[in-house]
Amino acid sequence: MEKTPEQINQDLLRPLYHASWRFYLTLVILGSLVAAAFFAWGYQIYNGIGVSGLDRPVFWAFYITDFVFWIGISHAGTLISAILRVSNATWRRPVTRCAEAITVFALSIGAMFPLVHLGRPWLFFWLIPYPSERGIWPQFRSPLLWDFFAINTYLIGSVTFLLLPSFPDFALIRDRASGWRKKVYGIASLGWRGTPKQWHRLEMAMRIMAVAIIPVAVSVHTIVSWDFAMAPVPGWHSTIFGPYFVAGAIFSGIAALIIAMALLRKLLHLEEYLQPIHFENLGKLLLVMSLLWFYFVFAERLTTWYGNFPSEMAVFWVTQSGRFSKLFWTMVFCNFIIPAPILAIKNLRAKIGWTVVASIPIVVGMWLERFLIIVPALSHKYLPYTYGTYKPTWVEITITVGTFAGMGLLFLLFSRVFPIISIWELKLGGQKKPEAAPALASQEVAAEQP
Amino acid sequence: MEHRWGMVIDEDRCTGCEACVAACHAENNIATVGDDQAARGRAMHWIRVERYYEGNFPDVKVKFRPVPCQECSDAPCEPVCPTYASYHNPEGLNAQIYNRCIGTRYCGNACPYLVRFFNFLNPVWDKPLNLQFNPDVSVRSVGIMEKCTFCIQRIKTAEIKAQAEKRPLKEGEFNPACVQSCPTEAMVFGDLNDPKSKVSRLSRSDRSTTLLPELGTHPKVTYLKRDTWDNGKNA
Amino acid sequence: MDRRNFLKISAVGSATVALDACGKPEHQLIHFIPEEELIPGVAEWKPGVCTQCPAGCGLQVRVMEGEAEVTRHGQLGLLSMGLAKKLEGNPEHPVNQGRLCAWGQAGLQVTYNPDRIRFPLKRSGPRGSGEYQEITWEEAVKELVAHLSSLKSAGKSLPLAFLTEPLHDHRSVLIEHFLEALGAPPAVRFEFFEHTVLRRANELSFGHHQLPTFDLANANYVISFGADFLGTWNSPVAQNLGYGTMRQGRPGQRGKFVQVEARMSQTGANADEWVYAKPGTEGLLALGLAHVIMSEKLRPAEAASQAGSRIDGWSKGLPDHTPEAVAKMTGVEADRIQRLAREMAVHTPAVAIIGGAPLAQTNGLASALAANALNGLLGSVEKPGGLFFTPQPPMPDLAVPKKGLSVRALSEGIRSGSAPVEALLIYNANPVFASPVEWRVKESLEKVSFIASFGSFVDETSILSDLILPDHSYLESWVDNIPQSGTTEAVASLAPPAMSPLHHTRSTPDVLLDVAQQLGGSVGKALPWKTYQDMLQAAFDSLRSHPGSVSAKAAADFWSEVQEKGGWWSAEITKSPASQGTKSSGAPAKVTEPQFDGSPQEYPFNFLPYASLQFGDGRHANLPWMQEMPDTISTAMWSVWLEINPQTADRLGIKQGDLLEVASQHGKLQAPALIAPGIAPDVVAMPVGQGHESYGRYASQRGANPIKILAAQTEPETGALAWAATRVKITRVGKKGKLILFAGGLREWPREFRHR
Amino acid sequence: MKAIYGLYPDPESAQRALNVLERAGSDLGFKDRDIAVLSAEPYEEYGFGQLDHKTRMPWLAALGGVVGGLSGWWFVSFAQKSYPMISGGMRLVTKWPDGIITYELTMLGAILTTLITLLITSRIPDWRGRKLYDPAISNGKILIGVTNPPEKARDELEKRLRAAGAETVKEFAR
Repeated sequence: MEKTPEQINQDLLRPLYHASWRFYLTLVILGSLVAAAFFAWGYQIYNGIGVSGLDRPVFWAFYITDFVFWIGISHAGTLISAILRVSNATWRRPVTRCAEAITVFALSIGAMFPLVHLGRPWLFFWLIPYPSERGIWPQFRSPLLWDFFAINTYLIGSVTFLLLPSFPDFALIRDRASGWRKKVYGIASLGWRGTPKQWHRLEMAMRIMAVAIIPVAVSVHTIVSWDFAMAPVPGWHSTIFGPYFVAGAIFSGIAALIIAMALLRKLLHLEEYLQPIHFENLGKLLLVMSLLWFYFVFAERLTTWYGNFPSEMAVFWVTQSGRFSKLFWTMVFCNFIIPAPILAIKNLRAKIGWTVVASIPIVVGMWLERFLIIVPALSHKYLPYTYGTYKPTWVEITITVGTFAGMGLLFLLFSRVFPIISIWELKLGGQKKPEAAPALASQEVAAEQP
Repeated sequence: MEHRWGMVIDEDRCTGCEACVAACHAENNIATVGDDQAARGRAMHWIRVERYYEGNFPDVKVKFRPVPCQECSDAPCEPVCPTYASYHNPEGLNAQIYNRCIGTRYCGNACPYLVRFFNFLNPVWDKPLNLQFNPDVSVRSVGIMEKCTFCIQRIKTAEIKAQAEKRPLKEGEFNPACVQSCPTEAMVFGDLNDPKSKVSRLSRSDRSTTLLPELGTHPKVTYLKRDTWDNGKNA
Repeated sequence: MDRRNFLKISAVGSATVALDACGKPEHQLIHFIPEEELIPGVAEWKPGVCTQCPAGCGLQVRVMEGEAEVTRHGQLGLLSMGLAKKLEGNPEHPVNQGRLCAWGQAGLQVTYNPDRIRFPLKRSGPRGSGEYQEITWEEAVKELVAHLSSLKSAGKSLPLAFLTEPLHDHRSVLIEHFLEALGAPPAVRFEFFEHTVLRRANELSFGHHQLPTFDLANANYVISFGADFLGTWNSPVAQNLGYGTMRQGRPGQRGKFVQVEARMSQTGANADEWVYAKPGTEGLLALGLAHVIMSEKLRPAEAASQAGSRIDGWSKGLPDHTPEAVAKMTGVEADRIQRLAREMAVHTPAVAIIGGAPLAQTNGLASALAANALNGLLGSVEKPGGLFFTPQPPMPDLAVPKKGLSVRALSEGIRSGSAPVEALLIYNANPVFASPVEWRVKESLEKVSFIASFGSFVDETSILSDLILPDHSYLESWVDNIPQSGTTEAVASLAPPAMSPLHHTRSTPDVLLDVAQQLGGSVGKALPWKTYQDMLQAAFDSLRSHPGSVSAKAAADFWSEVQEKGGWWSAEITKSPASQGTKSSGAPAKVTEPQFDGSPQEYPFNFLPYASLQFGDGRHANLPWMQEMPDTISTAMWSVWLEINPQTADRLGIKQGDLLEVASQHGKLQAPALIAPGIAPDVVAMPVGQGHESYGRYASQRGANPIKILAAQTEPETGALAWAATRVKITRVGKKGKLILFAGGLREWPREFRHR
Repeated sequence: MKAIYGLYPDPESAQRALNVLERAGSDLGFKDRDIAVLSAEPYEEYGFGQLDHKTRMPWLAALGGVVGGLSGWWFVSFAQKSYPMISGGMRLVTKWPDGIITYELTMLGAILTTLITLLITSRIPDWRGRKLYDPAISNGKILIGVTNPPEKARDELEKRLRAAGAETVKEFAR
């Protein structure tokens, strides 16, 4: 049944006004986990990075894994919603804001890790290229510096991408609210009025952004992969890493998006707005990425095995049958063997529950993948005399867990101040068209069907 | 004349006595990390004697190979450092500037020889062990990467002395601590730019090779392979 | 260690002095007036003598100005003084020629060791509790004098025992005079890896009661029977030097090195050919080689004739040592024996070295004689590329010191009362740690009413003492040394103090002289010197008339020049030529099968303790550098371990690092397993040096001490401990032990990973 | 400013109102640009949703990108050249890595230009709230009106706006 604009407004703005005790409970739980993580970090800064399990030769481990993982998750949003915008897939409308929010948060979390993992974090600003009294500019050859530029560009881009379509919604809230909300949202809406000109410019800007953000997103994760590919470490120094990481990123991103949407759907009672069709379509994307991921892994493994370069084989065997084999095969299960069939069967894919079942192991598996790229390679470099191993301590574990909690926390708060679904875009979907212009009707119908 | 400091290590002479290791600790204020940290793989030895077994009992062979920093001419550790802490000095040494290091440990990953060592915790010296510190070498603190320097403090001292006396450096006028202590004279140090120096003569030997040549790092440390007894010489 | 201390330390070396702001105690400390003129930042090189092992290498000590925290007149303060910063070999010294081993390098941490005793101590708690109270030197010396003067001669000699490490310098002379004047029995000299057997063998074979010196630099073929001569045995630095030349120092000529042993030692790891022989059969193998050489007439007859007159059946060409027979006994194939024999007979100069485990068997002496005989046969005695005996410098009272009791005899004597001891003086010997339980040394020493120790550390033995008069470190005191081996020149090393003492210690020889003066009478007369320095000056002056490294004629010049050079040495001084068995006294020796303690059925493994590259006999275990320096073969740090053959380990289901219980008939200990491809399947080996109960913070309560499970087997003729003659059984404890390895992989090609 | 406007429940009526006003402009004496349209969603398929001339935003964005890229390249090489590090012969300015930074700054330039162009050309932010507005549009109403209408035409306008199907006709004065 068709909902009036008024009903839509009410439904989607409810979360901003009403919160159950469950909400506050979750808030407290997640909050304390985040606090624990920050304590752990403080403890590490005070006592030195040595309180983590890092050692020689495994100079990088959990923190960089988390870094790559969260940057990967960040590809959920902007990239996906941008692609969907460009391809004008109208079913995207209820999904985009959620996705873009994931991007912004995941990115901010991921961007913290280069700091967390520094030996002397209080000097992190030496990475920033500015004319310092030390008369030293950073080494622009270093992939870490490329990271600095790429991540900042991406962060600015995706924040813009999240905010632009929010102005009209802020205006909406402004008009309906009273008291402090009126003020705050009034300011946030930048005095949006909704003249045809504004609408037109906004849509134009969004189209440009969508086009611009895709190459940025791709470059970001490519550069993250180059942090590894640029170092002559067995198993790292490979040209496949760029696309491999990008694919992996989108893969984990979509999975995260599905989970987040399912949660919101339940918590905020958005059943009418986030419909199975959205999950099914995302599920299709997820299936494609899962297959793509498997293809990349196979290609990478096969070339290593065939090349049979001694030092690379050491890494190869230690992941296939050696110390890390359990993790490796778990990863394969999580990323391919479990999700692929579920998503391939239409009846399952069509059910929200099943898409979530397929997504959760993927998030785990993709974290494992990053870990397995980093640690086995570092612990088995060229000279066998220098082989080492790695065991995390409570510090790394706490901080890692904390980031997941942080993600939840940020999202929870976000859903309290933002309409989690872009209201005006949703309404756009509900518009009935003049007989004059049946142009885009087809997709609209597609979006309509329950 | 511009110097290019290099080293030749003769695996046929090295007996694995580890004098070089102890000498290096004494010269360069390298911290001893203690058993717990050592167990976690954080022991710091700027030079190590690698031991490799070949064959099985009773036909066992062992190869010793002292590995200091290879001082690569094309060093993977240099371009990856975002703060120029790991850099190439005019005499071709891979210097590590401790004050610039912020501890990304990227150089440690990039180094194929793993000769870079990281201060995971603040180093500890029970008094009065600290009285032994070599005043010419700075003491590293937590979060800093450190490595073999070819005893750059000795190089500089000798060069300054030579300058003051307005004369070129004499060969063998100084040596890194490891070379000086080596009881079998397995290690030779000198200027590779001087074709007559012992080090460049030896580096042209028919037994000479470098560590992991396939990586194209062009180390300035040359290894002389283990020789065999009946290689025609005794015929 | 808190960050405050760290900051202070960093201030010493690094440019971050400014960071280390005020408000820290050490900044409120007063500054004493420097006692010496020093230019900050300028290094001064002073001569030194290394006493880390008996080899006696010459040192150069790098001294620079630094601020030390010291107590003066009971006041803690900062004193700007010359501090030893680095030790290097003395390039002119005939033994080490500018080189220095790891122990030598680590000598600095003896002086700066945080566990050094800083002032005289008097026992305040029960014996062995380690509770002491600080006293002044006056009190300390007075108490010692009181005890000595109160001793009443019980029968023939004074009930006083002086327990010391074997010294080859004038401290030994001083101690002898001291004891003689007091009418006490000669000093008891003890170290675990002693050379009694080899000395005796050389006395019998060559007429020199001395360790041999090998001219490896000119050798073309070196066969070593179990001697770890590139690691810990005899004069390692000198031997390494020669070895390096033998390997690659002579263009177009590279010598061959064959090592015969049951467990691949660090030395054996360098061998061109590594030969496994059953433990204790090395001597037999030597005779097998001799047999081939003689039967095939590879050496001239006269060489054969005299060489081995000490060996039973030699003159008849060792009929019962045919390769086949020897192969059966040793486990070395007959044709291999033949090949080796031919090689060494052809590629002269060839030299045979024997030392370590083979001599620590019940047939040790015979084995040594066999090796000596082989050397004679090879014509390598006192020939270039052969073995020599270091001549002694022409100084008075340097004759071979009077033979004292062995620690074992002393221990039994005390218990039985046959050798009554009421006062015991201990100097750097640690028999409580380094003797088998059967000797019951601790129990005996506890019977002694008064024990005084001069050592710098509270070790297992000196913790029993009632009075501790701590010695200077060897960088803080007058040191001299007469090398017994490692050079063909006569050498007398000498060094004045390189730095002024850090703590309230006193040089032990000075203390003894002081005591002698206070005792007065005959003792005072016997020791006329005010200080050890005077004694040394007098002794060295006797060298002035001889040609040598120091040419100065005037006494004063000579004395100062000797100090600058770090000693006196001369190639002119010759030694009576080795008498090759001519004065053959007693029955010819027969190399018998070795006897082991424990039945092969119940105790299936030969237990082989060996001198650790890190700790020697354990005396270096308190040096952090040595603890963290990876042992070359095992790459272990801060650990003790039991080396076991891979196949054996597989058979017993033992994995790397599994904690094992090693049990002999005399005790058991626990150590983690180290899978070592270079050890025989029926042998397990363990380094000596860890397992200290009391030896400072770095060594105490770490690992286990293999000596404690050894049987008190002896080499019958010399009575020396046969420390390699014990059998053990091993069982898994069921948990992992503390085995800290520096290395990851065992082999250079990581293929093995497939099978992990 | 003053204004008179009607609120329309659906786009059709709004469109009708717009057509009425466009025709009425000449005789009632107001200009087309005085006609105001406000809605809570874009109605691109309707005439009143397209009261905007073409924008050059894409070209500006492209230009911004070019500027960003050039400045990026200049920045990197300038930085390295004017603070030359001792690098033992290692080249200071290297094309390939600098290309990456150039690329990132190109994209950043494009993004920022787009944002700025949007804000400027669509006259936001504007918090003064003097302009014609009615919160009712948030509930789906479409506002069609005339700003600063001539006094005499006021009643006539109201009549015609109602005729077009306005739910209510209001006046706006501020």
